[in-house]
Order: sequence, then structure tokens, then C-alpha cells
Amino acid sequence: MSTLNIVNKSPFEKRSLDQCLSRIGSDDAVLLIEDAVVVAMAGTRYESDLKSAAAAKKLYVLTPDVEARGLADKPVVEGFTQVDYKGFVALVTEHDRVHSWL
Amino acid sequence: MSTLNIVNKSPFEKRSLDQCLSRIGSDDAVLLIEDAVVVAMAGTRYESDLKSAAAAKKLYVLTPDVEARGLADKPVVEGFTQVDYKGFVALVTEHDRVHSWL
Amino acid sequence: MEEEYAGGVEKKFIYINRRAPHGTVYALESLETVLIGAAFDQDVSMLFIDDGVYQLKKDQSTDSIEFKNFSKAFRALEMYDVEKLFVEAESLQERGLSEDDLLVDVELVKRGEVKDLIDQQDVVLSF
Amino acid sequence: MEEEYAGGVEKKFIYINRRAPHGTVYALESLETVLIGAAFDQDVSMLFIDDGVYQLKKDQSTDSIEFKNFSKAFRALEMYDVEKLFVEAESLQERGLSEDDLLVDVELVKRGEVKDLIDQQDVVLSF
Amino acid sequence: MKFSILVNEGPYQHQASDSAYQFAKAALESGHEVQRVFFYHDGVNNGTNLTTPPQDDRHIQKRWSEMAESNKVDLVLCVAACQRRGIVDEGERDRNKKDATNVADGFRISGLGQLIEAAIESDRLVTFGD
Amino acid sequence: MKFSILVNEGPYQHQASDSAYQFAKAALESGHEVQRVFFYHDGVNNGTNLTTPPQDDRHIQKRWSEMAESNKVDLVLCVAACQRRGIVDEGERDRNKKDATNVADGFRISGLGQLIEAAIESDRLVTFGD
Repeated sequence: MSTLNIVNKSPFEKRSLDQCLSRIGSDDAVLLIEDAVVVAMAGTRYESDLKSAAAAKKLYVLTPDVEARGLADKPVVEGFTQVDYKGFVALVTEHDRVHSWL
Repeated sequence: MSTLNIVNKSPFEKRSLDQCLSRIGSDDAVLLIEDAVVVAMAGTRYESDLKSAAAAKKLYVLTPDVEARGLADKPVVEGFTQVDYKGFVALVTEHDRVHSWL
Repeated sequence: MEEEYAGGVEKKFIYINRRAPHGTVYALESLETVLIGAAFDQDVSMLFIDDGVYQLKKDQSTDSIEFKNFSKAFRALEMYDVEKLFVEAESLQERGLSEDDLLVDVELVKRGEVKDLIDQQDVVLSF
Repeated sequence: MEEEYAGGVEKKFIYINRRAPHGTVYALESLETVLIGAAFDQDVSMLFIDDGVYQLKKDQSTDSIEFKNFSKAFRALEMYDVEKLFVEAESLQERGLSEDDLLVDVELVKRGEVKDLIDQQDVVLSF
Repeated sequence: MKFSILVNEGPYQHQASDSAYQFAKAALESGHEVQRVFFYHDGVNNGTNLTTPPQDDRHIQKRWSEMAESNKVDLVLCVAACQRRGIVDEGERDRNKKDATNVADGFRISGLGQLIEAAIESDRLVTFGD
Repeated sequence: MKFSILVNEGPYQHQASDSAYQFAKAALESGHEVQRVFFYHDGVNNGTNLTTPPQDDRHIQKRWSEMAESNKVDLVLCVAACQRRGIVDEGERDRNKKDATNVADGFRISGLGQLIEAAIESDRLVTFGD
């Protein structure tokens, strides 16, 4: 039984990503959307935290939101998988439930 | 020249209080309102941070918002001053400008 | 008033409450949804983590901000057969709160047990 | 269209931008207010700190979320005599960004200088 | 699969309604069913027909209304949230003695039970908010 | 002193509009002037007359309208935000070919210039938001 967790706020602004990561397991996935996508890009203060998280859990980032913020020219943090909206839909079908960390 | 800084979100949820404290001076004041008031109470994980901040800057907390959250039975962190809405108004008049950290 | 749901399906619902009361409307609405949802005879749990634990703080007094004090409604949940109220121990502790501060009886869970609780659910409603 | 303000008072305004673009409307609205405000002949500065620095990131492409790409309007600010764009160096650095990533020329300030900048202002508008 | 979607925020202020729409569109294009979109809290503000967004911007309400029509998606506005925020259909207008209605085509006002029902009947519920 | 107030959020969802109201009330009771309250972004949703909050809850729009009347406080809704969110007066109804108006007593719709003007003419501007 696994959960798709959605986080939509930048960890520079809100603690929801941390709060999510501290309570999920290795079979769970996290998808970053909206302003949360900024932290999927290499080079930020949180890169090493995210890299460790990606080693233990499946991390995804929504490409349209990356492009909107002009960050498509930056590499993603190692271990992240990029998805579009159809990929987002597929993730929802592949997990037993969805938990939005609002 | 001094600024009244207003913070309205709990530091357990958002980083705005930290972001505010890192950029103001010893003549500036911070008023906690709405959900931010929770951190003015003694005993939280942030108590020692807030105590240090209170030693360097003037920290205030809005009593009606403390009461609404059922926290009037807890002591405030050392150095905090409680104000009501009229006290809030007075603080605005006593500083040169107001900066809301939204 | 909602009519009783005749679909015959029973799912496990968890309401996850992560915000302090009054600063936003979500705490109030979570309670409303649980009360309305009770008519559907589903398996309902409420989980309070992060600032959500403040929703259960005793002695909330909202007169001076002119809000409805809905916190007393938590005491009515039992009458609606909503009896599974989980509170994360670490969330209380980080905020200097204990079970004695809460206005209803709850079951404490550890942070490491939250995943197990969520794994048992069909539907997560986040407030 | 706003008429020119004939009050004769000149105040110092600072627009403080702390949020990433597109997730909320504030980045767009800050720019709108600055452009409208230009007609009032006030002294205007814009300060980008925290996630606000992402507002100035080059190459934003909003087609696939169907948003207006307003970021190009930052390049028009000069024509409105809005020339004081301050960006906090530490905010860039924590995000792995440099001046080369930004779509307009800005003046870098250090975190310790933000207070001095704000101390010079009459009005703070936070977005 | 059968999806339901919960939208907690109004149009333009937060990306929530946009994200929900793009998700719903992709779900339909992927051959899934979107049974219901439930608009709760400020989300009910998606359902007013009185908006006039700038010509060069997306028209959030119209997009939803068109999706409802082309794909038989059930768009439900929470009645209690509508009462607090001023979204009114004919029934609400008469009941609460208002002068106008403003609910847009394809949206209907109903109770929170519709959210619970959607969660029971759908395979997945996906929530978008602030 | 002369205050102006900026409200960025709608009623009921966030405490912002409540905090702004309580602040304005205390300012008036302390003998100050509240020149203008400017409602921006979702804040314009404070100015619809179509709300029917529960009987036992505060009526946020009415409180503002009453304050406008008793204390000559100028309540201004940002026109561009109104267009995006569906708050309409007679002029906007005619211009944008809408069927209804919903702006409440004591509120008027005007441009962002009114915010700048308020900031210039007031001694202090205080902002309430999310």
C-alpha cells in the first residue's frame, strides 16, 4: 500500500515538504508541483537533503511548473524524475491514495 | 528610524518569522498576530530562539489571538509584551512604517 | 441535512488536520465535513499533526476576535460515532503541549506510526 | 488609466517581493501596482528577497500552464523610471542562482543592508 | 479509472484551480473519467459568472464550464461556502432574499455530502489548494 | 493620525479581513482617522452583497458597510481584481455586459491609483493578508 504525496510550496517558504518527508515510507512517492518545484533544481541550499530523500523514496517534479519558473535550464537534483500532467495522472493511478500536504 | 514588523504565520508552518528576524535591527519591533501567536508561548521548540530575539529586539504578541487559540493559560516567552488591538494601533503610531511579512 | 447514503460501500476516510485554528477556515471546515460525512456510515478517523494539534487546545476564547468558538464541537463527535481521534505525540511535544491541554480524549501516535495509519486508508482529506 | 497625482507630495515607496511567481498572483500584482504607481511621480524601489528572486529568473515559459508570461514586463520598468531594483545576494546564493540568471540588471544588496534600505522608506508594500 | 477532484481556492489568486484544471484535462485525455469536481472554501469563487478577466489571460470559469459541457463533468459548489462568499443560484436567491444570481453554467450548488459521495464512488480523490 | 489599510484576502477563508476590521475599529476608538481601506486581490470578495453567513457567525461584509457609514471610511475595491473575481457595480455591469451587480453598500470600485494615493496621504499604511 503506497501513497502519492503532493507538495505545492517551496521549502524556502513553508515547511510542508519536510513535514511530508518525515512521515512517509520508502514505498511512497512525492510529487512537487507549483512553487515547490524550485527545490528540485540542483544548486539550492536543500540539494543534499533532497538527494538523500531521493535515495530512499521516489521523487517527482512537474515539468510545466518548472518551465513556468524559468528553471528548465537547470539540472534536476539527482534521483528526481520529471513528469508532465499526463505523468501526474499516471502517478495517481499507480498509488493507492493521494495525500496533498497543504 | 524604526519599523513595526508584523508576522502572522506560525514558524512551525512558514519561515516568515525567521526571514523577518534575520533582516531587522535592534530598534525595530515585531508583532505576532493570528496563527503566529503560538510561538510566543513558553515551552515550544522555538522558545530559546525567541528569547534570544527578545533580548535584542522588541517583541509583542496580540492577546485576542492568544486567547482565541486557548493559550492564555501559558506564560509568554521571557521578553514578550502582550498588547490588545488598541496597543497594536499605538505600536503603529510609534514606528515610522509598518512591514507585514506575508 | 444530508440523506443517508444507500450505496452500501464502506471506505476508510482519514481527515488530516495540520493548521492552527482561526487563522484560516480549514479547522472549522474539517469538523463540518466530518459531521456531515457521519451520515454516510463510513469508517472515519481524524489525525492531528503539526499545528493541527492546536485545534484541540482547551479554553479557546474567541469573543474578542468575534469568531464562533467551534472547538466545543469536538466534544460532540462521539455522538456521531466519530471516535478515532489520533494526535501525533511529537507535534504536541514540540509545542510544549501535553494530553492534559486537549479538550477531548485522543489516542497518541508516534511520528513513525503515521505512515502505517495512512496506509490503512482509502481516502485522505487534508485540511 | 490613472491621472497624474497633483498632490505635490513625494514619498519613498518600497515594494518587497518575497514569493515565487505563478504559484500565487502576488508577483504579477506587484508589477501592476508599480506600473500604475509610476504616474504618481513617487520615489520607487523594488526589493526581491527570499523566493521573490525567482520572479526575475530568465526564460520563464508559461505556455503549458496557460498563464500570461508577465516576466518580460520587468524589462519595461526602466521606461517608467523605475530603476532601483534591489536583489539580496544571499537569497540568490541559497537558491543556486547568480546575476546571470536574471532578466534585468539589478543592484545586489547584502542581507545586513536590507534594514538600512527599509529605514530610508516611507511606505512598505509587501507582495 | 474514475477520479474526483477537490478545489479549495478561488481563481487567479492561487494556482490551485489552474493545477486542478490541467490535471482534469490530462485525466480525460488519458481516457479516465472525471466524475466530479467539488469546489470548497474559496474554491466556490470559481463558479461565478460575473468575472471579466483580461482578454489576454485565461478565463478560468469558462474553461470549467466548457469542460462540464464537453465531458459531462459534474461541477459542484459547496452550499455553505457559497453562502459565506456570495455565490447564488435561483434557489439560494429566493431562500436568502437576494437581488441577483451569479452561478455560472455547468456549476450546481449542493451540500458537502456530494464531496463524501464522490470520495466513496471514485477510485481516487485529488485535492488542490493553497 | 491618519491610517490607510490594505486587505489582500477575502472573508472567512483567512483571518486577514477580520484582523483588518478589528484594527480599524481600534484605530477609530483611539481617536485616529481611517481614511481608506483598499481591498486588493481576493480582498475584493469582502465587497459582495450576496453573502448569507450563518446566523450565529459574524457578517463580515455588513460590518465593513456599517463602519463606512458611521465613520466615513472610504472602502475601495480594486477594479482589476474585481474583474478577475466577479465583483460588479453598475458601470462594470454595463461595460462588461453582465446580468447583475453585487457590490455592497459603502464599497466603491476604483483603480490601483487609490492605493498609491492612500499611501501618500496617510501617515501609515497597514497591510493584512495571508
